[in-house]
Amino acid sequence: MDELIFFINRVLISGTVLGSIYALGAIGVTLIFGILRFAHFAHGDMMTMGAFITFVLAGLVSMLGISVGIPTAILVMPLAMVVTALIALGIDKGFYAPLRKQGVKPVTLLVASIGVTLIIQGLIRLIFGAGTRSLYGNEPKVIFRIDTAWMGGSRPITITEPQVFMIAFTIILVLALHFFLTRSRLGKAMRAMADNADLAQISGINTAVVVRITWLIAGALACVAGTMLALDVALMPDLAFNIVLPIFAAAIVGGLGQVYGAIAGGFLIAFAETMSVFNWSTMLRPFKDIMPSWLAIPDNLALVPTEYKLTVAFVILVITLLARPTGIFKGAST
Amino acid sequence: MSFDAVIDVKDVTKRFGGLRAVNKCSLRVERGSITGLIGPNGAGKSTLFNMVAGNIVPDSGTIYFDGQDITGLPPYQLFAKGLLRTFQIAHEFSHMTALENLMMVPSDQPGEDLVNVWFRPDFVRKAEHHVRQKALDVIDFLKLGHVKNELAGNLSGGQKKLLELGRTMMVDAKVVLLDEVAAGVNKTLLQDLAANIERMNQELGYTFFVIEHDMDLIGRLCDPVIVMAQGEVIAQGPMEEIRANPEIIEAYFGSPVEAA
Amino acid sequence: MSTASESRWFDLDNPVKRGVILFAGIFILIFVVGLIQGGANAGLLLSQALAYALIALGLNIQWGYGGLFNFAIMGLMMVGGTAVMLVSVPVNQSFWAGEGPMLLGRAFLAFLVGLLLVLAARRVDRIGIRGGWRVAVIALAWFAGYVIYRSQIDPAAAYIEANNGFVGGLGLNPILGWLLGGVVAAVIAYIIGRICLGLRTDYLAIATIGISEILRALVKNMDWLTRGTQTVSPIPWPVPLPQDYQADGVPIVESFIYARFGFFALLLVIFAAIFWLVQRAYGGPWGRMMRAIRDNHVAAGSMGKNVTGRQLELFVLGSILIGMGGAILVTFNQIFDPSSYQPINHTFVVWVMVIVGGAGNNWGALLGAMLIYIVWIISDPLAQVIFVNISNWSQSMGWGAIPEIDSRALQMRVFILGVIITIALRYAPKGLLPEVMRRES
Amino acid sequence: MALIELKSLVGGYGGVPILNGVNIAIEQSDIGVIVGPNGAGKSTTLKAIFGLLKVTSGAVVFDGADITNAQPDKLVPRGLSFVPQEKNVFTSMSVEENLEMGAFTRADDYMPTLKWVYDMFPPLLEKRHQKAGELSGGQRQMVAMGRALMSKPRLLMLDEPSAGLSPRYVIEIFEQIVKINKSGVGILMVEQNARQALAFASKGFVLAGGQNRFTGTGAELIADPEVAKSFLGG
Amino acid sequence: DDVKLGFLADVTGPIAGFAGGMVSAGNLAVDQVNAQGGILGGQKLVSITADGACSADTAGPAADRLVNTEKVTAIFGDYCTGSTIAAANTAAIPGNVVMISPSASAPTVTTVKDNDLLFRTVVSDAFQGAKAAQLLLSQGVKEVGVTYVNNDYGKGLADQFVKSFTEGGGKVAANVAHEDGKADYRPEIGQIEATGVQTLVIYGYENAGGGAILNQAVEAGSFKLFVGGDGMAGDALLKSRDAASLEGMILTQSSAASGEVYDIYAKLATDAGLVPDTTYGPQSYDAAFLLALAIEKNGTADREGVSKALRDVANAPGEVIHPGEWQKAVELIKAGTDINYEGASGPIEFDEAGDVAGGIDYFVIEGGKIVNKGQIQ
Ligand SMILES: Nc1ncnc2c1ncn2[C@@H]1O[C@H](COP(=O)(O)OP(=O)(O)OP(=O)(O)O)[C@@H](O)[C@H]1O
Ligand SMILES: Nc1ncnc2c1ncn2[C@@H]1O[C@H](COP(=O)(O)OP(=O)(O)OP(=O)(O)O)[C@@H](O)[C@H]1O
Ligand SMILES: [Mg+2]
Ligand SMILES: [Mg+2]
Repeated sequence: MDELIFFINRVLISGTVLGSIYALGAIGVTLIFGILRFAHFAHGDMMTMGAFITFVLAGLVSMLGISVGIPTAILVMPLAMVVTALIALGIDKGFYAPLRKQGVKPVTLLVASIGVTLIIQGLIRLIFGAGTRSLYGNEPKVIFRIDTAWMGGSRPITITEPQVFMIAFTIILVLALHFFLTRSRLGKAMRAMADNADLAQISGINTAVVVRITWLIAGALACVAGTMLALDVALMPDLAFNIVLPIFAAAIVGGLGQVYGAIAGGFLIAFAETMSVFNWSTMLRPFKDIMPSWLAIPDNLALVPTEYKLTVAFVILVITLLARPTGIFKGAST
Repeated sequence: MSFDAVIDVKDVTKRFGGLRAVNKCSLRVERGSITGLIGPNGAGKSTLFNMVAGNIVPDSGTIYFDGQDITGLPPYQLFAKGLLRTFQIAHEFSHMTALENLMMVPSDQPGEDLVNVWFRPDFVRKAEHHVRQKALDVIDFLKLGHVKNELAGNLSGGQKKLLELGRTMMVDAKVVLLDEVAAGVNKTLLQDLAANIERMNQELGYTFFVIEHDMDLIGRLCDPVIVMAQGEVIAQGPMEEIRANPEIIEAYFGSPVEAA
Repeated sequence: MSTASESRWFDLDNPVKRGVILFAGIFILIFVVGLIQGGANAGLLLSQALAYALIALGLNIQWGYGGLFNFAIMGLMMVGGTAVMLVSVPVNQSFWAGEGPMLLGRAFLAFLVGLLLVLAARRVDRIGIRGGWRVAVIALAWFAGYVIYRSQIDPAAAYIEANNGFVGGLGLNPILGWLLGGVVAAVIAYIIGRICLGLRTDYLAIATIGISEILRALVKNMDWLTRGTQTVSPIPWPVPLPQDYQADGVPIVESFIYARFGFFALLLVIFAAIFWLVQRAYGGPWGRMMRAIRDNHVAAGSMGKNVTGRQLELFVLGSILIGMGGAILVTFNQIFDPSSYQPINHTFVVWVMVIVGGAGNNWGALLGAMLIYIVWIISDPLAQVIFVNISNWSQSMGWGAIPEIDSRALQMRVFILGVIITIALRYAPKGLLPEVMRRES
Repeated sequence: MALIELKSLVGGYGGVPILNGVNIAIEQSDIGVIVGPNGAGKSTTLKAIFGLLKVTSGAVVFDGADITNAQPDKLVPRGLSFVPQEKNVFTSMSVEENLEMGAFTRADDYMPTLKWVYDMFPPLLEKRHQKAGELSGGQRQMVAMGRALMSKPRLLMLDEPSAGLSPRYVIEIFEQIVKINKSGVGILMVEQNARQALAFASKGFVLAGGQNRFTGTGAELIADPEVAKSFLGG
Repeated sequence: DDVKLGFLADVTGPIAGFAGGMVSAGNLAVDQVNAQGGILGGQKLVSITADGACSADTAGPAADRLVNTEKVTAIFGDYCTGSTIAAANTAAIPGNVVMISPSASAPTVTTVKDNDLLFRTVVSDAFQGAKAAQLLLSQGVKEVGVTYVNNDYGKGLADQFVKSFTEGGGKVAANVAHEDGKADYRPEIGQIEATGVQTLVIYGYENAGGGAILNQAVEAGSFKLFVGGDGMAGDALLKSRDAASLEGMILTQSSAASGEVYDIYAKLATDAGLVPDTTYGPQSYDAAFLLALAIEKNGTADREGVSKALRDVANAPGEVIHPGEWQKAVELIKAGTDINYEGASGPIEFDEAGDVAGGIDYFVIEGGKIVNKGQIQ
């Protein structure tokens, strides 16, 4: 039984948490790609920025001595989302809108977003320094240890409070975004613009407004993703920049512009990473006694060494793309 | 009727999802003819062209070109065998000038090989001069002289179609597939184009296979005319016969329009 | 068009004048940097900038000519670096004297066996195994091949790492290594191209990023071949080092200048030759064909161009330059350090160079590489000047200094680079030297 | 008063002007047809009315108000509607969503209009949940027109609505246009099927080189031997 | 007028997280020199900072700027091994400039052909790994799992630890690399967990992957004992963590000359508003202070002779100088007395190759505090 619990802890929960992290980032990436048709490289740093804004607000709130049942960071997150969304809007106004007006190629916007990445990174380091902080401040991080005696286990199933929040938020956001895009008038206008911007304009849709709303949503999403990530790991200036490649991989392998694709892609990459270095020898241990003696189970029976963890994820990515050239959910392409 | 078929399509099928766009279709195009292909929208005409020209691979069936099985060969190999096509929706090279659009067409240009470019500049230059002269002639013929330096992407809808047609005049092809070149082209200019197609057919021996909704043009140029509907060939013969067929009138021509 | 603008000498709409003006600007920039930083430093900047220009030229061939989203630049540079390291560092006698070669030979045989298995599995349709079963057999063959190869390479690697450090080099001329770097990168690019070139735009980009990461993981962790994180140095130079001049009695400052400009001169000759070839190809029918394929590959295919073949040609050609550039940088820095390769510093920055410079224009790639590289290097002192002053100012205003100003000011160099990139794109969205349209008179 | 009037319109895409003084006037009851050689500036004229390119001199007057260089999203609520020559449907959206997009600027209930459009183009009702990208050429053209009609326009502008359609659909589309016009919508369209279109046009304009060459009723233009020879293919 | 000391620091790039603290520690030394009467008869010691970005491509030009443009007398830095060697080869060695790295701990640095110009105040990984293995074995730990950051530091340390531990009769059930900057290390931890070991040895950085692994391992709750190297040691370790969950954790770090030398430094640093125990902070302070001493000893701002002077002031015999005792040192040098600096990071005796030997202290977390248990014998 303990082996199964171990599997749950190390593969199911771990993979789900990592998958949620990737998916949370990827829905923002996929939204911007779906509507504005470019790979917004700075999304990772918008996530980091969102986390730092939450950090500042949480600091203010705890200075006021307010404390409720949930972590302060989550309490202040709605406000942080608004702030991040407004900054995202400003970034678009300042950097991308002038380029779009000139009708540049998507790759030029991508390169501009690399510039924006560097600017955000510099500013965060200037203001907050390069060190690591904790969004948990003075509060303890609640760890749920679910006793498994009832199913004959001796070890608990472990999951932390931010992880529960993260999984919940991922599901809520993906569903909300999907329904917003397919059901609401504005959401449809956004899809129309993604499909054919000229025709959308001819139909009387104010495309400038649509772009603005896209950035507001993307900024808010980035803030949630960054805050969740910082709650689970720690808050540092290169928080999301380090995982921006797997996030993009998730968005792309899921199919660019496809909200459900972000989840599929995120989980595919995450589970590929997790399972490839999972030590399968544990799972075989119950069969130790019935195995022939010449077939001793080695201590470590992982598919690849951990150095190659991301490599496996990328191999899966390449294979998936070869089988489905525009991602699992048939994404858009420029 | 001679039995010298330059294109011979046998039992070709292509499905898109549940839809059989082309369904067990068989037809032949005689060498030296101008064969018309008509049929309602969505009949599968362009899909058939795409398969003959190698742009899509049929699900089943065989296509022969000049007696050879060419099923599934990529377009560039078919081009080398002398098969050239135009696209219904103009496929111009939008970031190149109109002139360059024509100059890139000939495939045996020595300048397309790096060794020649680097080490035999004179050879390349001579060939280039030749190609340019030809392209200029074609462009003048199409009355596009004033936009020859314009990016093809900036041309008007009809001008793009003309460019599409102009490509066919850049090379000596055995067979040319024309997919609705007339749509969007001014009728006066179309008269000249039709005359030119006839001339190429008679003087140079080109075979044309033409999809067209302009019945005047089909009537003027084509014999025989093949009628497709729902992925299948439903009739074949000279235009007068087709025009007289009541079923085709019902399905395809409709009743004449009344003035407002 | 108007005559008024033609008469202005600073007419930025005229491509030639624009190029001359911008290059004059770059030369002034280099000159000023040289004045402030000294000749030795300028020689170093120029050499590295030119190596990056070679890489940018490679990417320009792939993206500017062919519209191929290659984001595997880092991986190809690492491959080039590995090649020059293996060619030029001295022979490791202990490796050749020991069991290592034999073990590696066995691993190579195992690799061949694995390869044969996979190739054979791909042909099982001949014996009537098709569809899902065939895929299963192929997957099984891959797995078996992997296990067989690992079973041989793991002990070989362990043995070499334990007894010899790594396999060592061949002790040959570094220039040979640069060539080999190009060749190996070409081979890898050929394989990548065969696998991935069917993918479009962003999908191709992420696939190549993935492959780049795979290459990085391999080079970084194959300690028996590359020493991995333990680094290899010094990598010999093809021209005399400052120390060599000093041994002949040249004073230190001059010795730096001689050595650096010696290297730069060699590089310049190579670069000029390559640039000429590339430029010439692009100007002719070959370039026209490539632009046509970039524009509309469906139409180009129907016009008789072998699209996949030509794209592969571009991909390989560009990768040769990227591999060579990577090799040259390793030689110049005299160290091969797999850990110091980062996607942002090696892949994305080259994209920035090409896009800011002007995709599809070789002069633009050269200009962009020079500009971005020099900005990156002088952003170090520049950021300090700016932000230390800001800090002092804010201190004098009574708002307190920026804490840890020394390091934070330096961290702002990425900010400065970011600002330069966005400003450049803002005012020259098609690049500083945009692709020139060829028009007949 | 004319529903729409172009007064000596000059404009282009930057660089040399394409339109060199175009004059057009249409009443609400009119079907106006623009014909002319390729590259004459016909499409450019429609785009200029709809604010899709820069007009440098001259004016566009709609219903007495100057709308020169106004943005499209301001024009749709005023009662203008435009079907471009190509790319005129949202391919990844369903037929009904395409039509809804046409009613985007309307605050009132558009269900009656939707019903009206479905009545006019019965095939669309059948395919209402199918993606527009999966339709045949003729059905796409119907979607495009339906989308334009959803805003309840007073002026409908069409760029080569019959191009690529089989003769039967050409007839059908023209019949619909006449019907729409009869329901009180002014029509301004560009056609290369010029004879057929001029046959029911109340006003015809021949454009060449960005300028008016001939203006008259449809019948007059067909009858004019010079127009017929130079522009209508003899 | 001014004596220039180059600071070649990797403040951007992968180790940006703690490079800032190292620069600050170095500047503390410079400030003390200036506060206590300056260098070479009252001149001001100034630090010129340049960014190596932990990358060979960037470190070369940065070092070159210090050597050829700023014309510094000596260089404190670089931090990463690769960039240190690149900087040395490109500029410092041909420019005859002494470099002291506070953190390039890979064995390779020993073998660079450096004309006796390249030094380091960090103990070679080989040494610390061996000592940690001895300690654990002597405490009866027989089976461990190891995870190391996949760079020169982590791998060097882990390799040596595994070697010594196995030779001493212990068993390393799993030896797993991790990359810095990932969001999730549970699979790595899981691989070790799966072997059932109760002791986890982490060779990584507290404020990067190592710290994240520690957190996630604590959350997992399947290890009884944690062990860390100097990259994990430091006050920051307990700052954002629940000390109770780390009770008993063992940390190794090169020892101060005697117990209180580190405390001297810690007080100086705290007074200056710095966190004393940032990663490689003490080593950085020592490197900068030693360079200042060497220049003073050399008697001129020229580069020639700094290398020899450095050995003189660092190595025994001589009157012992502690962190902060600049004025005392200057007077002794003026008097012609031989001095011997014993620093915050250890006694610092440079050997032939410019490496320090030094002892290794170990620390245990007891009752929510990090307690120094003295040198590992
Ligand atoms: N890529 C595709 N995916 C799905 N369906 C397709 C695709 N291409 C064509 N079809 C469908 O196949 C059928 C035949 O299309 P095709 O383009 O061959 O018609 P056509 O005879 O050329 O019509 P037209 O005269 O309008 O050009 C149509 O119903 C069309 O919707
Ligand atoms: N985006 C553009 N940029 C520059 N020039 C353009 C652009 N679009 C069209 N033109 C030019 O404007 C002229 C008129 O184009 P327009 O599309 O109005 O022609 P048209 O009368 O509609 O022709 P057709 O019947 O072929 O559609 C053409 O010469 C064309 O080259
Ligand atoms: Mg068709
Ligand atoms: Mg038009």
